[in-house]
Amino acid sequence: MVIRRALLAAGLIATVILPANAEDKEIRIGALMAASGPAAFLGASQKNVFELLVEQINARGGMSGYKVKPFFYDTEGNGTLAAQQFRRLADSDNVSVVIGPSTTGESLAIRSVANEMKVPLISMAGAETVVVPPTPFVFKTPPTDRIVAEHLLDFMKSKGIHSIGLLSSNDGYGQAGASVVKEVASKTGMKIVAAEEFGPRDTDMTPQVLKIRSSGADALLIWSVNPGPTIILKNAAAVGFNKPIYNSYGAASPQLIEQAGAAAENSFVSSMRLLAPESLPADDPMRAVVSKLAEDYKTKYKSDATTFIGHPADALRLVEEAVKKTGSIDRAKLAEAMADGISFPGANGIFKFTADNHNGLDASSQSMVMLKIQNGKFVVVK
Amino acid sequence: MTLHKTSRLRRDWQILALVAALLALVEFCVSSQFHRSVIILSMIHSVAAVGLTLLVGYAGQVSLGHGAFVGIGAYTVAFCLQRLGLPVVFALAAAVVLPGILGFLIARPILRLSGHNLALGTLALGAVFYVVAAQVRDVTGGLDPGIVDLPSMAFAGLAHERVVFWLSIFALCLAAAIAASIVDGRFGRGLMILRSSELVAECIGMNTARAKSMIFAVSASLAGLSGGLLALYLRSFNASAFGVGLSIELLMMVIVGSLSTIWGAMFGSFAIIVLPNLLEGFDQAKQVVYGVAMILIMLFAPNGLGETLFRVFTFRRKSA
Amino acid sequence: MTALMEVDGLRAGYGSVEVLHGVSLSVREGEILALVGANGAGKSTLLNTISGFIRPSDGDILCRGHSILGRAPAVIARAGIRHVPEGRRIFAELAVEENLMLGGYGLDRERVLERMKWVYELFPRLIERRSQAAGTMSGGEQQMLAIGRALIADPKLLMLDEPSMGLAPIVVAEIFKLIVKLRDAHGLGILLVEQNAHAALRIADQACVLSLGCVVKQGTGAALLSDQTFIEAFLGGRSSV
Amino acid sequence: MTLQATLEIAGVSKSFGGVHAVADVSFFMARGEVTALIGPNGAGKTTLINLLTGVLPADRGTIRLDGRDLAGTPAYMRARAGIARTYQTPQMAQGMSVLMNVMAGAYRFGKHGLLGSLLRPWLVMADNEELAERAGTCLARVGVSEEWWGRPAADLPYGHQRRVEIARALAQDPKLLLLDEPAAGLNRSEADELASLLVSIAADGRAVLLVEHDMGMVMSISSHIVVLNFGRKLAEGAPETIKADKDVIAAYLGIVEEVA
Amino acid sequence: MFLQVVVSGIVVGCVYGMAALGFTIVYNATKIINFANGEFMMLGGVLLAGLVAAAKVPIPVGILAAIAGCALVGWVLQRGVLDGARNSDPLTLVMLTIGSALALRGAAALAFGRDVSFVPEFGVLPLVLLGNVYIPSQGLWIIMVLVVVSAALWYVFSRTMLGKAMRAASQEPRAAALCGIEPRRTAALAMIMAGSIGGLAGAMLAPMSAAFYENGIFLGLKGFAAAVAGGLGNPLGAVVGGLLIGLVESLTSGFVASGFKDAVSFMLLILVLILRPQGLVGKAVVRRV
Repeated sequence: MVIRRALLAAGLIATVILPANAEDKEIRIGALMAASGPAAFLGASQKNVFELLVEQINARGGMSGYKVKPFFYDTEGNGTLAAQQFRRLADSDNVSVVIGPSTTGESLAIRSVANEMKVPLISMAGAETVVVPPTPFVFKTPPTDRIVAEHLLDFMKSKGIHSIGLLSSNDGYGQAGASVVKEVASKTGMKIVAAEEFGPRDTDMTPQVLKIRSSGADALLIWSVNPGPTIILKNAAAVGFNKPIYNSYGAASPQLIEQAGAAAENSFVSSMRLLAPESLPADDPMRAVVSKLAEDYKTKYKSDATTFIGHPADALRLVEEAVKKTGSIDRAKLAEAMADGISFPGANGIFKFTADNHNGLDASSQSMVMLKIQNGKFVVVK
Repeated sequence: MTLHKTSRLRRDWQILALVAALLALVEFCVSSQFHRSVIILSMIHSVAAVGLTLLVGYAGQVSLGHGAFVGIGAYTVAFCLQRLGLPVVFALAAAVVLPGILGFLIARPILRLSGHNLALGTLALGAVFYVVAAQVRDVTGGLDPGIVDLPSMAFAGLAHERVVFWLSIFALCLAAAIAASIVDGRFGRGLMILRSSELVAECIGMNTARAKSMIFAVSASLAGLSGGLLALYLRSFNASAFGVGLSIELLMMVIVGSLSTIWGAMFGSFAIIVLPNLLEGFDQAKQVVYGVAMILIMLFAPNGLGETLFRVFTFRRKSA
Repeated sequence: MTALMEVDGLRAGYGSVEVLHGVSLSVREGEILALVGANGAGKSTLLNTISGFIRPSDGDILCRGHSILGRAPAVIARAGIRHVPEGRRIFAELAVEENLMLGGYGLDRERVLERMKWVYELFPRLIERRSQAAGTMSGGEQQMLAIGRALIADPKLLMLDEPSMGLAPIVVAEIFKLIVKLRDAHGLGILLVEQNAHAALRIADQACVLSLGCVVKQGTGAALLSDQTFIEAFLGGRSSV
Repeated sequence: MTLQATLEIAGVSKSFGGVHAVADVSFFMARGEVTALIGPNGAGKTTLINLLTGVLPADRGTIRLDGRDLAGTPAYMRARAGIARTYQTPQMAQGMSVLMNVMAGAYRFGKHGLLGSLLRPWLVMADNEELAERAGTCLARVGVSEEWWGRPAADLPYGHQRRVEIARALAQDPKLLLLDEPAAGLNRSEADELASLLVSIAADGRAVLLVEHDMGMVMSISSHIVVLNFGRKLAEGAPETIKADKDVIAAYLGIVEEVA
Repeated sequence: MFLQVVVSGIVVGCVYGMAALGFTIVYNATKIINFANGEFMMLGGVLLAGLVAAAKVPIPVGILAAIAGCALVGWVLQRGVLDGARNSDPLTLVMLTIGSALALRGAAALAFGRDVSFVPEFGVLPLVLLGNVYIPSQGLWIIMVLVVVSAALWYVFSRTMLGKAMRAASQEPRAAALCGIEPRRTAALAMIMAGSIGGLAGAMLAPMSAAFYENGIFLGLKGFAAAVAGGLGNPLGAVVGGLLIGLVESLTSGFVASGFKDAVSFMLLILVLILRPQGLVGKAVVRRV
């Protein structure tokens, strides 16, 4: 028994000494995505698009001449595992930068590790706590929940809505969203008259919808990823819920329309542009980026793009810009460059990364559009 | 006569000293943060697995909900550090005591169950904890963000990881020492009798109801200690770390190791934590591999893979 | 005339413990063979080996000349050897009639219904209880049900393991009467294992005394019964047997 | 009957769902004697043992050990008070050596419980030495030689398991030893050895209750025999009396009114 | 509103009832608690989604294929895994079925991907509106299928020889063998039945909530709760238990706090296990010794 453990330890030690053979002109990029587990709805497509984009970048000669060598690990949505994998990427795989992980919890679990090990991390988490206050090595590309909530509530207010019934899933996405919505609402003077939750695998949310109806809210705001919103839309239609229904970007996917059918008609979704490139005005600064991404994705994987694939795309773009700027793949230099005014139109908005804003987005970045479902299609509405 | 007399405890102490020395050696030799973290996690899980071995292996009571006690330990540490501002030592002590008390209280009703029903009941218990931990967001922070940014353990010039490493070595040795003195004393022998037959245990004078509660409490305490260490190490975590999956993983560590020695649990947790980290491209097939491995182990090595390998190994050597 | 069933030099046991050390006996049609002996002599082990639950390490079991060694219990049961186990083992949660029906599992339904009528004639008390859960009946009724369940399949050989166990004397008498009737009126071969040696020997044609896994005495029931040393042995210790 | 009664039972009854497993049984046992409890299968002998050890609660009646009423005393307390037993099928704990099994029997003499072993593990070692000593003595006494002590008890031959079980009970240093068919499955010479062992155990000043079907052994070593039938006491007395008792012969051989 | 909450509880309860039926059958025939039962439902959904979405198979054919697939898996599970451990202790059996569950989940992820996938509603049946209480079309499907399946099971277990043989084999396996019943065969049959019902239930559920390879744990746990509440081993109890759990959850989320409804049903499971192991609707079996 003891002997075996000694062997094991020896094996571990041996792998430490193994040289990390770096070829010339190669940038090693790590990716941590929740390709399985409860957050697989995020990670699965993110993994796909990451592979797709790396292929494309290498096909056109790499990032400023550096070929991308990708290292991917599945975090299963588990922060403990993600932290492990991060250390592995940093120590054994010797990457210059890490993209991911997919969820807020995992990103927070890694944040301190990234700063200690001095490896730039470009998270795909929604919550702003990941980059507020900014830490030297941590960045993120999705718009924060706050941006989304502000966009939604502003829009609702402009439509004369003053009280909201909030229906959120009790998983990480819903919980984080719900608390931001409550905060933003109290700031903008909107009233949350009912706040209900449901499990991500529940099959019938009628009781919650009824509770919200009887609360007299002017509108229903759903904060969840699919399939929850689909089921709620159907439940609401069936019980004759006649107030407008709004969804966060978590529900923004073509499947919402496919699944909910007529029940989805006339409901709203706050989304990044990726979902309805063709209904964007021709002069939209991000139209070119999102159209290409959505098309390429559909061509390769035979399924429609989700809004979540914008995150790794923008993250890779950020890396590329940083490499271009410094001409080096040194971790510290890259992080420095990223915090130093890199700016580009991405899938999630017009980014401008600064020392104070490691998200690169704010309310003026035009991250969000409001989509309305009309005749089975997403249409951008103002 | 001395051959089979009391050498067991002495032998266990010797193994313990060896393990401690080896781990300390590893601490000095390993420079990669990644490898260091793999070993830290293995040690932390070992603590809980050793406790579970006492419960499942020695006392014969299955628990499919021990992840809950790990979670309680982790949240206790977080609460003590962040809300109460207590020193780390007290936080860890609380992470041992609280799950212990809870375990003792729960044990009476839950251990009235046996066999399949006990497995079901403890599974449900773990699931209840998960739901509650995910929902009581005032205390736990829910699933997102959960507990964030516990203080770094960096101390006297040693980095966070190294401090945790030493702490884990200490905790693991403590857990093993406790377990060894239990199983090699009269209480441990009573437990082994209890596992075979509750009737016989009663008839040699053991208060079985109380004994089961006590050992449940001890294993809950060790799980709590493991959770407390995990919290200190990770600094940020959320309820998803303590779901049903963790409970099953802990049980697998026991089974992969051995049901009849506490050292098996260490082998089991190292195997379960280290292997996925060493094998490339293991992620995709992980669940299938785990599942099939579990089936094969239960069918062909029900005493634990570690123990069976050990037996085969020593048998070969003897016959050679 | 060949024997219904013949056991030849059977050795069997549990794990490493050998319980039967070479037992030979045979049962003919229309004959009761009583197997008596102290607890732990191996009587139940013998029956369990014949019905296929225990694989013998040596020896042979022949059913009308054909070896049934290594067959599954269900196959042996269908071959016409029916074992009424110790403790009756009726299906407690099922109704009496369902128990009987299951005795004829896999057989022609018409035949089963016919045989069931016959069983009800043998045990009129079961008719009243036909739809009652079997577990709620008295011990004697349960024993009758267990025997009835075995009879449904029209067996050639009936093996009864301690049919009198835990029953009041009056019920025991009734059951023994029935055993005799099954032999006389229906020509069954019966292997009867009994603690109640007196009762068993009085109705047995042939008898075997099993001790420590060996047949130590064999003869007609009447002969053994009149053998004073046998009675002495049974009460007075094994060394003299 | 000059000897002091170690165990007195009076009017003890137990029924399961209307069936009287033990009905109104009374007798007493003296220390230094082997008392035998005999009767056909299903007569209630094992149930009676379970009532004495406290594994089952009696419906009625009193059980006194050295004059102390045991009513309401749980099984483990009775074990600590000095009642030890063996089982119809030997109950060897899996994964434990012979010596450990017997050491486990000396449970009540261990000084350190769970907390003790946690706080002062070095005392556990001293404790173990002492218990091993005691266990070794008991094993030697039942004739299990030292070469067997380190082996897994469950892998032992049947006859040895029976002896280890008696050693385990002896390690409890019982006032009252209950033996449930200890000779079942033993061969003649083993049974004879067992018989003389039981006599010597009784000679220590313990009361021994022997449930046994081996009439040779019963008749040769017991001073007193109690016969149960259908849960009731059928007869009681010295071996010669019992041997001659018509009722006993009838019950044992089974007398059934005219058949056929 | 109360009525609507009750109706929605009934629909959810029917789903749990289906999950519970599988346990009940396997428990009835082998006294094993199959921790992999939830995976049958997961597989049913994933298979249907895969066939309908990827292979463009018509829905009825897809459902049949899902049932057949799950039945096959059940048979393999019994013959390949559980038969080899017939006389093992509960821990071994529990770990074997948990191992099987893990393997099935992993295999489903490998074969069908880790995406949430959707199946269109079956349609045909209308959406029923009674006053202001509505029953969704798919909910009607589920209720109907549950009624049919439980009636069929009731028939099998109380009217056919096969069903009785299965019950007999679980109560007294040796005595059953002495009657010519092969306990191994009835066990395999039970697992096939449980697989089919699980596959069917998973397929029925897929349009209501997406098919996903990790659905099995959740459905399995709820199925346990339902089966135990109804008294293990009683098909009728399983259905009643399912409805009970569904109602309790629905009422909890309608009138108390929606986030805790899972905890409430699992607490119910624990309490029933400890206080009324024969189930809330079952009665203790009276036996004379």
